[in-house]
Amino acid sequence: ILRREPKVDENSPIVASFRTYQSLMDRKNDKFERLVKISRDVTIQSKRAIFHIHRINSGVDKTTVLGEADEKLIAVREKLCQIALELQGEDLYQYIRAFSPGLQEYIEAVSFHHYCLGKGLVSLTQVQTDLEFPATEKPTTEDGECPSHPAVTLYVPPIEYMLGIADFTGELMRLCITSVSSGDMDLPFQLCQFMREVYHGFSSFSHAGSWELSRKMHTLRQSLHKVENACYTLQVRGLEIPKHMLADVFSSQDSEDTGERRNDMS
Amino acid sequence: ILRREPKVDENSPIVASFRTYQSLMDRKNDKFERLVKISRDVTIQSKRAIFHIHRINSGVDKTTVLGEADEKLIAVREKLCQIALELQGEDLYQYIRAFSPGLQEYIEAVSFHHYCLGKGLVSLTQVQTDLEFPATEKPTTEDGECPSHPAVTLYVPPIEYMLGIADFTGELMRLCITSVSSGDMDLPFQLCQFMREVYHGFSSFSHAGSWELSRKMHTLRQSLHKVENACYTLQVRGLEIPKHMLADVFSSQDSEDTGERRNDMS
Amino acid sequence: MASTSTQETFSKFQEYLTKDQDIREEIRVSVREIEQTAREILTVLQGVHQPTGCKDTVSICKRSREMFVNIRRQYKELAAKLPAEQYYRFHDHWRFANQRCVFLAAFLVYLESDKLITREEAAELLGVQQRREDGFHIDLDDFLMGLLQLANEMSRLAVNSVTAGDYSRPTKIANFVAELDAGFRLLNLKNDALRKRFDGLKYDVKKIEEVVYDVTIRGLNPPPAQKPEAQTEEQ
Amino acid sequence: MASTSTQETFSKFQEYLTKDQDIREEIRVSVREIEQTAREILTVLQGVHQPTGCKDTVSICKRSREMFVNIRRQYKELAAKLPAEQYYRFHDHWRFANQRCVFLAAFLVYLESDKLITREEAAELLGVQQRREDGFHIDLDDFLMGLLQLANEMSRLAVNSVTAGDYSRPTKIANFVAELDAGFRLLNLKNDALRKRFDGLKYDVKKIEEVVYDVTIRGLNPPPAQKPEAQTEEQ
Amino acid sequence: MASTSTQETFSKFQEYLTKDQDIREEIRVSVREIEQTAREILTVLQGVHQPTGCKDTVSICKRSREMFVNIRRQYKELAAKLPAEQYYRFHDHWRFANQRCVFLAAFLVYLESDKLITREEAAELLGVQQRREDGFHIDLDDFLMGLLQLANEMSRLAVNSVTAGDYSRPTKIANFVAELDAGFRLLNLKNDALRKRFDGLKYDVKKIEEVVYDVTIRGLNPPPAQKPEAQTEEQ
Amino acid sequence: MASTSTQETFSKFQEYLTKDQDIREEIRVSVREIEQTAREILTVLQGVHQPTGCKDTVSICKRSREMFVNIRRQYKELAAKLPAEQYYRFHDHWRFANQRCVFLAAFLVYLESDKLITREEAAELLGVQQRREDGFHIDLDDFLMGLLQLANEMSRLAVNSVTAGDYSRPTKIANFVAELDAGFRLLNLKNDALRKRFDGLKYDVKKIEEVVYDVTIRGLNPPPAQKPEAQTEEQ
Amino acid sequence: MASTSTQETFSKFQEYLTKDQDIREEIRVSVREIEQTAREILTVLQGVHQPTGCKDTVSICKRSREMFVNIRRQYKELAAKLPAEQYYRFHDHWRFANQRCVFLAAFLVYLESDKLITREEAAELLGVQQRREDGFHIDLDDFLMGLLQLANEMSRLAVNSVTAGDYSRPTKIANFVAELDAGFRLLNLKNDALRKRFDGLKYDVKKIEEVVYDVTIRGLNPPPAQKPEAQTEEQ
Amino acid sequence: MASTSTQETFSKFQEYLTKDQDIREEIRVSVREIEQTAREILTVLQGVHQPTGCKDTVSICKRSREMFVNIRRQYKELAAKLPAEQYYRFHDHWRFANQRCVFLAAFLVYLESDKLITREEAAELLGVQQRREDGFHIDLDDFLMGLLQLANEMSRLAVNSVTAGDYSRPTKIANFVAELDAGFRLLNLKNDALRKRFDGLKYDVKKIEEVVYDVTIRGLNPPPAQKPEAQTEEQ
Ligand SMILES: [Mn+2]
Ligand SMILES: [Mn+2]
Repeated sequence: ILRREPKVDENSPIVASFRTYQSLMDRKNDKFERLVKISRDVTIQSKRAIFHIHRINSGVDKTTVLGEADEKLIAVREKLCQIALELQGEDLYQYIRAFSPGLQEYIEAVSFHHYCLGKGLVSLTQVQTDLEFPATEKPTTEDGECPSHPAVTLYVPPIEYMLGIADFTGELMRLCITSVSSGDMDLPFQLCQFMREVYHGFSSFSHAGSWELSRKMHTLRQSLHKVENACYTLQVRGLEIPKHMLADVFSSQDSEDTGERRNDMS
Repeated sequence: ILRREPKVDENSPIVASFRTYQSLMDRKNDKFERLVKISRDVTIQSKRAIFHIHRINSGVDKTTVLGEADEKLIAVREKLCQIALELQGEDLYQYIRAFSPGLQEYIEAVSFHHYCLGKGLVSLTQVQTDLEFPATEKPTTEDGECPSHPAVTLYVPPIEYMLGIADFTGELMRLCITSVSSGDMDLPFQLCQFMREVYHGFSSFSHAGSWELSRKMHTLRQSLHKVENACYTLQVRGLEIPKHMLADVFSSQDSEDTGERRNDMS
Repeated sequence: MASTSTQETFSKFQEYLTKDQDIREEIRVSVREIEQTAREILTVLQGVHQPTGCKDTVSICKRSREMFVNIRRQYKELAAKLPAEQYYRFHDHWRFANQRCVFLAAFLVYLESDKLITREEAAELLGVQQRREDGFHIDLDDFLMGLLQLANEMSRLAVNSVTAGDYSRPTKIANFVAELDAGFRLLNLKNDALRKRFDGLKYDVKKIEEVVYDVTIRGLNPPPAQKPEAQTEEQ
Repeated sequence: MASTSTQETFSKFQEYLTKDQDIREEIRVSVREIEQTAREILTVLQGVHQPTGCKDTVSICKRSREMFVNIRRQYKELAAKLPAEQYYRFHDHWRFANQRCVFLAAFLVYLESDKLITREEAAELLGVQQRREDGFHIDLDDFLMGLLQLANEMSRLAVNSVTAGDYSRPTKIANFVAELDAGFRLLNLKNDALRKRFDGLKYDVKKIEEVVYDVTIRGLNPPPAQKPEAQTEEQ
Repeated sequence: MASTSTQETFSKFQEYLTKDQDIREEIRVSVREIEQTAREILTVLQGVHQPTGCKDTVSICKRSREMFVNIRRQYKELAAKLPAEQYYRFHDHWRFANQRCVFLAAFLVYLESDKLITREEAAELLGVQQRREDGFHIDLDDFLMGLLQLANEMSRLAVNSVTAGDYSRPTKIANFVAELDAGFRLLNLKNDALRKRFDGLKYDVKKIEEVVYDVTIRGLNPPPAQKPEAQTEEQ
Repeated sequence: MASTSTQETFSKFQEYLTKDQDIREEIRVSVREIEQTAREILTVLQGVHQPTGCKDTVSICKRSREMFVNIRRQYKELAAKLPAEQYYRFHDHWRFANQRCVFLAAFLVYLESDKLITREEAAELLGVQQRREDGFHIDLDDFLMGLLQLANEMSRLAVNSVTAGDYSRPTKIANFVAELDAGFRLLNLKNDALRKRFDGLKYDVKKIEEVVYDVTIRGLNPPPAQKPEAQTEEQ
Repeated sequence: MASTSTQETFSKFQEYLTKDQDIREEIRVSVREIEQTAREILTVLQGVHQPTGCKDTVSICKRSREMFVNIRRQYKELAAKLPAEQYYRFHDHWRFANQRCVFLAAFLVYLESDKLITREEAAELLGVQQRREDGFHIDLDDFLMGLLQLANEMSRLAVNSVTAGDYSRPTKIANFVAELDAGFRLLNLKNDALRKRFDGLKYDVKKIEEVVYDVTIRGLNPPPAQKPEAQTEEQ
Repeated sequence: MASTSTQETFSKFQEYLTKDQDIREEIRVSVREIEQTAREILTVLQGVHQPTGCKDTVSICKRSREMFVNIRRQYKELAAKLPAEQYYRFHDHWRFANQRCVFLAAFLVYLESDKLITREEAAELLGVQQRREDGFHIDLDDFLMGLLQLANEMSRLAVNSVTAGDYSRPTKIANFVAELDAGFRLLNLKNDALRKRFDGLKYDVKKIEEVVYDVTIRGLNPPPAQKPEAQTEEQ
């Protein structure tokens, strides 16, 4: 074997071009890493917002809870703004795998919040509008995380929106079971009806293209069954006693307890 | 179904205790997240150090390259110091899954560096010593990442060390193939011998307890076969011409090219 | 064949592995004993689901509380086998046993006092440390898993109490589990085993509420004003 | 059944999906055509491995260069089907075709000039944009994958050149590929497909060096002083 | 490079492959259309789960029966694309669509008549042949899979009927599914997908029995005196 | 190519392999027959879930007990095909059939006598040996799996008894299954399929308790005064 | 339980299933026999890799050609078991056997004549129909898979020819496989098993080229002046 | 809760289970020891891959043969722990250890004598019975797996022998492995692990043939004139 001296020298055009490739590649990988990190934060914070919203059934004032959740979502949007800034002038699909989990969890949280405010299914347009960030003139002095930046928008691919919505129905199911046990007579039926709508919506298109969609469709179907079973139980249990007697039971129960009657959610 | 008012009130001892649980849990999860992020940085930076070391075969001065790699490893250790600080007073095994990938990649890099310096297999003791961080008096002004801190040590679980060593042999294999093509007559055989030592070391204990170990043992076996095949080729090709003629071929080749004779690595 | 230093490295590692396996083997033995005692305690405590369980509650609690002496001894033995500060290294070995023992302790405490066990009480009853820093303790997640198992057992108890003719217990259980539920909702859970188990809590709450409903519409539960007394009677 | 707004949401999404599938279908058709042309060009270029390939290099290059007209037209058609700034949304559809076409272009350029193709030259030859910002371009990873395919082909060419009696080409190839290797070593690769393929480059380099060795020990390669001339002769 | 004869041979192969791919593409298009219609029919049929579903059953059946006109047309088109007697060569393309369509047809027939669809009725409703020998038919395994899907839907219907206030339907469903279960138990199934799905049938049976139980224990279903007669009629 | 001795050696191996495959084929045939009879017996026994099942229990038991004659014959045939003492070599072939047959035997014995089948009774009913040493027997794990299948069937029976208007059976079932549960809790199970199935037992227990609850709260079951006696009778 | 009509229907289904399983069992037996003969033929053909293989080629071919009589008989038997035109229903049963037999036939034809087998020759040698319409045939994909197996065997033969001292065979093999490669490159393969196997062809080509190289650089092959003529002869 | 008789029955079951678990624990200990010794023997035998391995073969064989004393003792101990004739009940525990030990024994026998180990020799070397009927033996499938592991080691040995300067060994290895291959081809293997491993054998054969090729083309192996005779002797 010949002892061959490597031909590398910095003046070689090949080396020069690979130096360019190196910096391009490092730039891309670094950006990807930064996006992954922000996305993890988005996921955690969104999850916490969802948990917070679930507290509306535990006697705390609903408006307060939803207001607090809204603040949490505003904080999440600050992180999403960072993502949008990183993606300025980029092809967002190049980095989608980095921030998709966070974005989906945010959509789940925001649609849950929206629904609990009584506004039904949040539209993609609405989600999109929330992610248009106007330019800021001065650096935010408080935490320095969002210094002055131009107007940016985080574009939400429809498929990410839909995957977030699918997850959102899981939270609806949880809300339904909770509301059954807290004695709400109407909300479970409302939720059941809404979930059927979403289910039929999901049934109306082919999931052939997306493994993720068909997996989530499966979960959605199970959630719907749980909700239908809960409504069934409500119905069946409620039938052993005439309606007016039932009302009596409720009102007596109400007065015996704190006397405060919880509002419906929608 | 009875409309039952939730019993939550902030004075309830149950709620009070769950408030404690909440903060404990959030503290743990936040720490876990921080460790995951630092670990990702450690992984990337260690990988870059490894790539850098591989440049020793491309004609750049070996001492320079290894010196540069050492600087990169020092930077990695700063990150590892952050991990150690996070783990102060903790049971490190509680968070091992968060930083294990980074730690293993670092061990891979450091053992590669150590071997290329001609010092053989780095010992766990040596690795451990490098991760004892003395107290710093003043904040490091430059990047502010490592402000003043007490003396801390990042304990390296032996299993993590061994998994890092297993990965390191993959880099040795790459180095061997490269050195064959750059005409080095001795290094491949040295590497082969060293890899056999490591392979026999790995063969001497049971991997029954660790799925990860037996998977890496499989890779190690494949790497060893590649190295043995490379040595075989060297041997077989070298046999068609008497040794002294071969020497002539080399020397003429050397003088025709840059005239600089590369040092062996070990 | 191998250079001395390489050989040394591997033989030291071999030593480490052997020691590791020995510790694990000893831990497994200890944990198996704890599980055995836990099953025995469970069998005693299951007595409360029997038609006569209500009346026997006091004696059932007494018997099972005595059996916790064994649990404490066994946990002491287990803790002694453990290297300092390495609880989580072997966590998987006792995770389920700990959850189960917390459940048993919480069940006992509830039956005795209608109260939720605290981490301190659980630690004392099981003979383990309260804080990680002090040694063998109960991981928070495992403690909470134990409480969720309790909620599930409570829903069974509500059902069986009615079968046994005790119409006041379901309401008390309902209040207790509702509080537990509210507590859990304060937590920010990850998508892990605990979250999944917590989702099941909703069904326990629901089941218990249904029992209370059944009792109420039939006018079987004692008038609310009398509730405190009813509780006193039973204890 | 469904409320109007919910229905609207889903029908809009259905529209989106349909459109998406239509675009993908059109892209698939275009890519298949590109692949077909690529296979044809490859068949022509493979001629250089034949015993007579050395002498025919010029004509082979000429013929295949002409065939790139089709590739350019097909890429233009493909690019036209693409919504702006959504290259990576459909990346998987043309990833392999692009790598293959870069390889072919690089192979052609090498045969013509003994030089490594630049990204600019590749873009021009394939009729795509040089920069992502300007539209349909070649992703850097795919470009590099194409170059690694070239290195593999080079090792075959070194072997077949000798078989065909051309003893000077292997040395030139060796120098070329060594430079390429040095270039790649400057990169910080992740543990991905590119890294795996790059690991294969070492074997190509090794194979080529072995050919050079075989030629050298038999004194078959032209004296080094004459190398520049030898190159001139062949071109 | 290829000799003329080899080239010719392979060109013929390519012709064959192209034809094969073309057929597959056409089949895919047809199957996609069938699936789309099937989804639309399903959406209509799912209406019976709605609170008003009971009263609307007749109109729901009417509407979906009309939609089967499209299914029949689409199956005709699909069958026309198929080379004579190559059903199983392309079986995987339409396996799931066929199962789904059998399920829909069986669901419709049940809603209309409380009866189990026969293979003949299914063939007629879908516009396919009854026997393999005559052309495009429904494979028996796929037919049976469709029936098992029906059983699953039945358990959902039993639940939702009660929610909607129809307390007699669950009993009828229970009888129907018990018959189906007994029928399947006559079969000696291989250890395949069908067997696995059949193992799931017992959960459907159980669920429906529990619904009947819930209705019965509350005295909600029609007086038991009439049940024996009803059964006699059906058996 | 192979030397004569190697060839001879391998020919002997082939003989051995052929014999092994032949035995396995024969075993498969026998097991399939057992499964067929088992399905038929199951169909008969399922009659007890019917509205009229309560009254027919005696005749159902009689008919299915007669069918066990076939099972016994088929097990005899299977045992005869087995080389002496190689039960566990082919265990996987009949594992599930054995579990199923134990379940059927246990179901029958329960229906006849409200008692838990013993291993001896099961062996006798199936026509197999009681002890491993004596030949073809039922592996303990498989026997226990059969009992767990019975518990599951019991929960169905409790539900359907109520539907059929028999309000006393659930209480008897509850006692029976509670005993079974307590029995299983004595066992120190490994973390295997049996353990997993045992974990499911608690759902059956719970379901049955809920049925008893439903019956009790509606005052449908016999007066509690009679319960203690009933228990005495059964034990 | 099942109504008479449902029972009847399912009994008919069972008949159908039994028949299906019987056919499959018979097919399995036939295919196993074909595989056995195929292994025997392979053992004979492997003789050409032996040091003396070159000289024995003629006798090896003769012996193995005779053995194809059995293959033809066995294929006849298999075809006879097949219901008319249901080839693809059972395709998976014989897919691999067919590929293997095509490979053997192609290997034999190459050894005899240095030529690529045609589909017609293969059909004749195996005793199957040439066209799908006429009955049991070899699916094109399977035929092509057989050819790719041949290419792999060729690379082994090139190596072993040299070991045995035959330095001219590798060049002939190189030409043959290059032609095969060019032929395959005409095909527009789907992304399936065939495509994956075709991707492996390039390693065979490369290996053979390296053998030719080794022979050439050592001046072991016949003088190059004769090569052009040799090519002419072969084409 | 459990009635006395049920409790008794289950206590007996627990005894049985405990005994079973104890035996398994003891078996595990024994097998672990065998595996440890096997690893030590392997380390010694691997010495033949070292540059000096060729010369040291005799001493390496001597040392490892002595170590088989331990293996025999350990197998004796293992066999003693086993209830009569329950080999297959615990087969999974020692399956891999047995395969490994057969491989080691076969490796040793080959190094000593260039011959294939027989089942009898293996049984003797490992201290187990030759026939299943006589007690603890080596299952045929495991024996064959051991031989296939040997073939893989042989290909490594061929490579390393050349590196160590022994150019005659590869040819002997090639003959040996070709025989083994022919032997295996006589077997009608099921589609299981053994079959899969056998499919890998061809890569070993190929690798070894390539080593022989490399040595031959460089004229490094002993003069071919002697080969035919050597072959004659062996066949
Ligand atoms: Mn969620
Ligand atoms: Mn690495």
